[in-house]
Amino acid sequence: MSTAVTNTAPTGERQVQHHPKDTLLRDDRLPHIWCPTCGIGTAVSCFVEALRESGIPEEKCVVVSGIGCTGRVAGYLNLDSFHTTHGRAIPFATGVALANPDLHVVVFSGDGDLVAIGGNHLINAARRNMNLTVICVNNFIYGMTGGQCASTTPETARTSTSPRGNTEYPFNVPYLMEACGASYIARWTVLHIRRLKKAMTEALNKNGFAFVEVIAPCSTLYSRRNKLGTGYDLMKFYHDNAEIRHGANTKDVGIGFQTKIIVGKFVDITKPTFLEKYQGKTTGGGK
Amino acid sequence: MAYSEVVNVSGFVGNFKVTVKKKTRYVNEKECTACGECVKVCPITKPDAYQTGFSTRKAIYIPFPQAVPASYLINMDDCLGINPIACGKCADVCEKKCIDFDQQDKFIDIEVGAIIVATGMDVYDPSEIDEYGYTRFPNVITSMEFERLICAGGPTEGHFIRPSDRQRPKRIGFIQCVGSRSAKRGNPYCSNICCMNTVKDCLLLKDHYPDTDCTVFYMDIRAFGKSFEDFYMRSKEEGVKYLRGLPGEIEEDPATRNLRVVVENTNGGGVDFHEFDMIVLSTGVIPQKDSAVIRKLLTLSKTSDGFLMEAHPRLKPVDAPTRGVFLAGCAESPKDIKDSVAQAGAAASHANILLNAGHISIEAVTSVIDDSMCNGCELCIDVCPYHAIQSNGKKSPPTIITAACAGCGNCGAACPTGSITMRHFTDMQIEAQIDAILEEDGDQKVLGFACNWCSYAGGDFAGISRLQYPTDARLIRTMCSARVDEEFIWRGFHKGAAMVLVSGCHYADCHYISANRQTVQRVNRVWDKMERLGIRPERLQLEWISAAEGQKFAKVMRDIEQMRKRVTKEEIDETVRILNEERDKAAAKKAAKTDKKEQAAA
Amino acid sequence: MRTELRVTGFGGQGIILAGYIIGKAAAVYDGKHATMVQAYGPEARGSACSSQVIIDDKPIQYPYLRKMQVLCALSQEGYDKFAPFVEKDGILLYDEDLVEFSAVPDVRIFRSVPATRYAEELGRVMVANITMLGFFTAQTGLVSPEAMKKAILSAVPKGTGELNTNAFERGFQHQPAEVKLGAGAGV
Amino acid sequence: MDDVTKMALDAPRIGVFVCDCGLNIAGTVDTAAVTEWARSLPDVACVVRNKYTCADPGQNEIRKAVVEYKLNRVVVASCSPRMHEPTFRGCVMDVGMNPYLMEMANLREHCSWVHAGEKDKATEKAKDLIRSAVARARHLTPQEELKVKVTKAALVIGGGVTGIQAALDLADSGHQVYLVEKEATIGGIMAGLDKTYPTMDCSI
Amino acid sequence: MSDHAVLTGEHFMTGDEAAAEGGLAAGCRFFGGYPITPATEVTERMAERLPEVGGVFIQMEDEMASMNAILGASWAGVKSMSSTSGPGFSLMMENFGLGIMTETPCVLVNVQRGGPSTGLPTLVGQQDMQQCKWGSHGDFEVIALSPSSPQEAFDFAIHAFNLSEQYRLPVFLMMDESVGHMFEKVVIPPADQIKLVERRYTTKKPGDYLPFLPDEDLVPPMIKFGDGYRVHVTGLTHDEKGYPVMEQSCHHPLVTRLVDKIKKNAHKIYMYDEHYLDDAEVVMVSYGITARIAQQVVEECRADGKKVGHLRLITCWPFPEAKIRELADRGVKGFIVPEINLGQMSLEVERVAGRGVPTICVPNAGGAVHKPEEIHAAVREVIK
Amino acid sequence: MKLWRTPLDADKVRVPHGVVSIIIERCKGCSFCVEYCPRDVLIISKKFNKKGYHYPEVISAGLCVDCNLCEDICPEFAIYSDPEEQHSTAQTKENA
Repeated sequence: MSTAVTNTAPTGERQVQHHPKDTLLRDDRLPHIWCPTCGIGTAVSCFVEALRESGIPEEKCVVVSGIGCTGRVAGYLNLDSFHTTHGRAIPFATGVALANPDLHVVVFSGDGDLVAIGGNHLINAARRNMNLTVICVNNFIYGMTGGQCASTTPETARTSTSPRGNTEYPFNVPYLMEACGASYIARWTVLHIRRLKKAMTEALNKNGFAFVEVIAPCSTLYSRRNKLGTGYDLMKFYHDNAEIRHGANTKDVGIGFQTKIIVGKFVDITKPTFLEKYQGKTTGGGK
Repeated sequence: MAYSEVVNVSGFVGNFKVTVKKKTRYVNEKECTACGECVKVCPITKPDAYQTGFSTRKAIYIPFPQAVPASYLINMDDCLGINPIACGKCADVCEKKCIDFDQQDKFIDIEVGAIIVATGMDVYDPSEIDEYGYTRFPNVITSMEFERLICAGGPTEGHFIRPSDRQRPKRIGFIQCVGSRSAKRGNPYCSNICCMNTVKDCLLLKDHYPDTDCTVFYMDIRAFGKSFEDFYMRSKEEGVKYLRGLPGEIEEDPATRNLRVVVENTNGGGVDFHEFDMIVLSTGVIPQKDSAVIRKLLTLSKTSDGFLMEAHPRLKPVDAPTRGVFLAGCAESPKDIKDSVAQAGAAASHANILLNAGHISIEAVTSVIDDSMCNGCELCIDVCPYHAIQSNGKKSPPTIITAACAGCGNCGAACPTGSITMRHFTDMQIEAQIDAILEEDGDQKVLGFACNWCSYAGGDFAGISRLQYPTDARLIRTMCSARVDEEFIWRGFHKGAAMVLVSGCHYADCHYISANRQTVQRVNRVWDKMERLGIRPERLQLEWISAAEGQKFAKVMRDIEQMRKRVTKEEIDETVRILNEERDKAAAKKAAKTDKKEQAAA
Repeated sequence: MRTELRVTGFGGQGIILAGYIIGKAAAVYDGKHATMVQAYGPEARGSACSSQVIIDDKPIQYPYLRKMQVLCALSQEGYDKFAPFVEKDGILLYDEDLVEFSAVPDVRIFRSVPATRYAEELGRVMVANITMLGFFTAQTGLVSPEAMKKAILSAVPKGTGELNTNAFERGFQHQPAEVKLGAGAGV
Repeated sequence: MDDVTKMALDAPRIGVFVCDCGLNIAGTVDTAAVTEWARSLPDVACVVRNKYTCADPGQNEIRKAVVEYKLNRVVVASCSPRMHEPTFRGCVMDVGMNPYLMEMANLREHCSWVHAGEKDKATEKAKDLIRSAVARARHLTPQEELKVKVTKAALVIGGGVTGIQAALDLADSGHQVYLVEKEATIGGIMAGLDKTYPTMDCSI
Repeated sequence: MSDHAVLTGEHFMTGDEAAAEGGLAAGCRFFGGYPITPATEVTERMAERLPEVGGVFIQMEDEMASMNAILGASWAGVKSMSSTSGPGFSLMMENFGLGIMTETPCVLVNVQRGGPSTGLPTLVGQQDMQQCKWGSHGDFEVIALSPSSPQEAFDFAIHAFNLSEQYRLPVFLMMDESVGHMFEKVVIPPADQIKLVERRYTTKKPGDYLPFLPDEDLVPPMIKFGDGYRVHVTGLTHDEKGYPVMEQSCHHPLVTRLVDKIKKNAHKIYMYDEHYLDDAEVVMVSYGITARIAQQVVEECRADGKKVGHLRLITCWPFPEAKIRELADRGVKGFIVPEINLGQMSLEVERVAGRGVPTICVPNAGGAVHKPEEIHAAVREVIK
Repeated sequence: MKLWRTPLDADKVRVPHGVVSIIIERCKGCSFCVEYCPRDVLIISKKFNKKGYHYPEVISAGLCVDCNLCEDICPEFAIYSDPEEQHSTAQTKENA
């Protein structure tokens, strides 16, 4: 990087134009559209590191996103990337992954996109043990459209479509994923950057359906409606209320409104993927 | 199990269930090869406690080279990785991948028959004695710091230097009894080991650097152990100067950082001035800071000096008052290594006797339930601090697990139907005692209830100490103050007692975990009712007296006599009348109820 | 010359397969043109079902029956339903054990074959349709026996060729007792 | 029904044993008067005064009296039960009596030693204490102690020199030992010392 | 492998099976589908056949998933297809639009049945003809081929792939239940006699390549994922770089180009058959199974001496406007459009023919094909 | 016992140092870097960037240990640290 560096000598601070992660970012599109304190950027930052650590050749990594705030992730990553319609990232990714098994296909999308409208795709891809890395940024709300209730919104939380507090039971996503047969399931908040990075690295290198739930603050909508303070306050909440419990029974990891958030690696198993089984079957192999 | 703490103890002699918290080291000690790469990259430096702060360690460290286990650990309080964020440099460089920030404390349950408490001691912090300038003057050090500075494995690799300029000090003063034998600051007791330690330090110096000039300021040199006197004399022969008298103040020459003391020479008389390159404060021994935790877990007591109390100072010096628990080393009192080891052997031997016996009898002071009277209200289950009573479903009588019952009698006092009998402390037995005591001249008497472990023992201690107090008290011993049924108190007043005293262990020190909380509730209820009935609540007193509080016991006795004197015969007669009336009313009510029931049945 | 025919029976008798074999024999092995459409859906499972085959020397445009010249009935229900629509002078073949004959005056030929019984005798009741095809081939002459045999072998599961060939022959050889209402025999 | 239980269920026959404890009690309490007085208490079958009841002769007196007077309750009016209850329980067990049928009155720690200047009042208090003990004794019943197995393992809390030594001793005698140390290493204070007195050995 | 992919020879098979074989012969190696009557046989045939030729078949959880899966496979560089019928077709519409917007080649087989809603699952309809043109939201042009026989199902499936690769869009094979389920002879030629159009990949280096910069034919050359081009593809309005630009200035040219690449190339794309048009007074316009009925009627009319001609649409979309206009200008007496709906393509004929020449629709809401007599009646009405 | 002395080896111990780089115009002022810097190297500047956000500023550069937390937690890819040595060698190269 031979960019102009202003060295304000006494403070030892440098003002620069480029960032070490820029090579994996479409830096011509930065700054991104996410609100200040939104956690998605941090999740992307972790992903960039994780991708580097995973040893996967960058050109062999394809990122697929759906619609919504997190749906924009594909557009900021300097990889082969596809921005599908609402909820359909997983089936698109399925097509890519099956058509060219050399590619590492990552679905990076939000909770509304993956779990609600795309819920059927999510559970079926997990069931098939499709060789995908799914990173689900869960901010408990539909952010892009202005803060509507999602299938992950905790009970009693207020949203624009549950103005008196959500009366529905939310999904316990890791439990759902385990029930569906996912090979790898982890959950971290965006505060747990190093662990999140590690989980993403593991997920990228996992042969099979790997699911990483990333709890992220939405200060603009979720937090404001529920009077939870700034994004920093939410981060602080994660700090105080996240409990690391690797191998926790996913049945116990549901998230209530401002309750303890159990994080950790919940599931890490090895079993043949869809394609392995499919090809084993068709070549008359089998196990 | 290093880096572990006992967090819970239940059960009883021969059958303790202990939960040990194995604190996480964040380093897999099995995998760690102690290569030290992590230390190189760790950005956090902290003073090394092992080297008394003379050198640094990182947030990831081995306590000292010979530590067992020889594995690194991360001090999370120091580490940048304030959960849940970690800088992770150590984890990144660790080839064996044995650093795991997600490690959690482990809780291990073990079962043991005997417990030896060897929680040791701490060293007195002399910064409290400001005139000695510790922490103000770099060349004033403690005896523990001396150990590190002279040690070949220490921060200076055994080159004895003074901290201010790293030059070898040639004139060294030792001040004895820092924090010991002082009524005002530190502790009143003799710390036992400091005299000999100073003698040793002087000899070490003379050995390493014969030209060193050592001066010891002391009150007495207590060299009472085997070959100690020889040792002391040897130091004198080597030229160590002993001056009787403790300096009042240390001053520092800001230029040279040398230290000056003024001291009254109580041997020779007169005031001496001395200048030193370095002064060593011979600091005393204090009870282990956390000993209260273990004390509480094992229901032990402490003596007035803060060390753990033995079951008997002469006959059972290594037994704790709680059966199956033994004390050893400085947890019990300050002592040197030899004595500690000896006591360790003794404690082990006593534990051995217990373990080898293979079985033990539990005193028959336990509860039994008469199923025919029980109405299944389960109040007893709620009050039992030992969870020794098991529910069989509401409405049916619960079961008492005799082995788990410690015999406090709380359940018996709580039982509204009288269906729980506290063996050997039955209602009938205690009521007979009340009646016997108040057979004559109740107005002259204080009817007292005292728990076996604290108040009664406090009374014994007053006796042993020959503390005189008025004669009006008549104590009834119960295992715990929680055995005192409200009915006993009423019976006392009804039989004409001028005063009733309920006494037990201090609130937080109950020998039955939390049983005496119920005592408080019961006494409160009686006070309320006394107030309602027009009986002066002052006539019922509740006192907490520990086994070591003979003085307090005597004082309580004196105070209560004064109260007793204020109670007139008329007042007592009035009380008896009121209580008679109450009894009649209660009887009438009961009869009416029975009638109703019979009517309904008819 | 366009010939329209229908095979009917109940689901499970291989009615569609029979239609397929006729069509394939004509189109692929006899070098004619043929279409086959089937009753599809619930009807294929249990109740009346049928397949319509059209055989022509020229390309076929309209692929459905307009004038049914041949009906092969393997069930009473099919017989009752379709027999009235057989063209005048058409051919009506049926399984005599499953269909109770009732006269349809205009039809030229009624011929019966105990196709299911033969199949049973051969050991597999499922080849009744093939027996009927043998009978059909012999009675109608619409498709050559060689083409039929090839079509059958291409359509039936491997390993059942001999059985099916036997079934075909059995039907082909069957000499029916003539049920005479009109005049003449054969097409 | 065994003999002991039978004996307990019979009408109480109480023996009272008043102890002088040298002058410890007798110096303040008029033990002779107390002894005489005690004979008047209901169900008391015998009263014996001893110089030192806890000493062998004193204990023999008890054993003798139990047999001679067919006693089924014993009250020892001497010192604190916290001191000698086990002694006298053992004593009555020697002659086949259930140890829970023995009761003590604390004439020493709770009376003579603390009321040295008030001999009369102390004597009166002593009588009350005995009266109370006798009243209680009347209602005593034999109790069976629960025998429990001892887990053959020990816990040592503290991994300094003392704890290590105790743990090693126990381990050497064949018991499983858990040594719990709160610091990251065992060794305690001693590990921080250089040399130890008086032999000047290395501490580690 | 390829030998096995092209089953050279004569077969007696259904339209569904033939469409699947056509796909395989065209090089389709990925099929994502969801069973639905009457298209199920396409799916089943693919499940059976794809593994034999080294391709992947996956039965997705629904049609939305199927549509997206084939888009994904296409971007991974593999020819892909799916098949469905009415209800599933509706579900695919949104993501068909995604395929249009992202210019993703693939083929969609719609075996039409009677609608609306669940309608007549097992019976014929031709009621999705306008849906395929307009069913997804937004402006776009489509290519839809209508086979009238199993043979055409095979041939047109290949052609559909060729068109989709050439013009980079999902292409419809608008079959109907009758053709789909009808058995007829299908002749599969040797592999080397099948003409295939392969995808046009860019020749530029990653740095120079703009994924949505079109060539002269308005179609941009493609890449495939994993080749190091690191393209971003979005269903949002995007610039030539592929980046979302939500502005009219970007949207208008983009959508115009997407429409124009078909419209302006329509003359190269559209196909039809003509019979007896030279002297025809009445022109039958038909497609799919109906074309066979119509042809039957035309033949019968000609036998009767009536001057009836037949324009059989092969591509319903783009619609051969020029031909209709030519016939109308020549002064035919009328267009007769029999179709198994209540008048969908006839709207198109009517629009192009204008007011001067009447367009008579022979409606049929579905469930069965027209009886020739119904069409005869329409002819009589025009000729009088 | 509190450890109050300056350790004798305090001057010899080496810890990694880092230099913080900031892309001011990307910052949206979330303050995560400032709040979570474990060494309190950063403060929020009083100044605005062009979008009107207060961006972070280094206040105690010497404390930075190059833990890189600011980079990882920054949702905007607007800040990072790298090792001091790397920086100084780069500078030397530039100068040369």
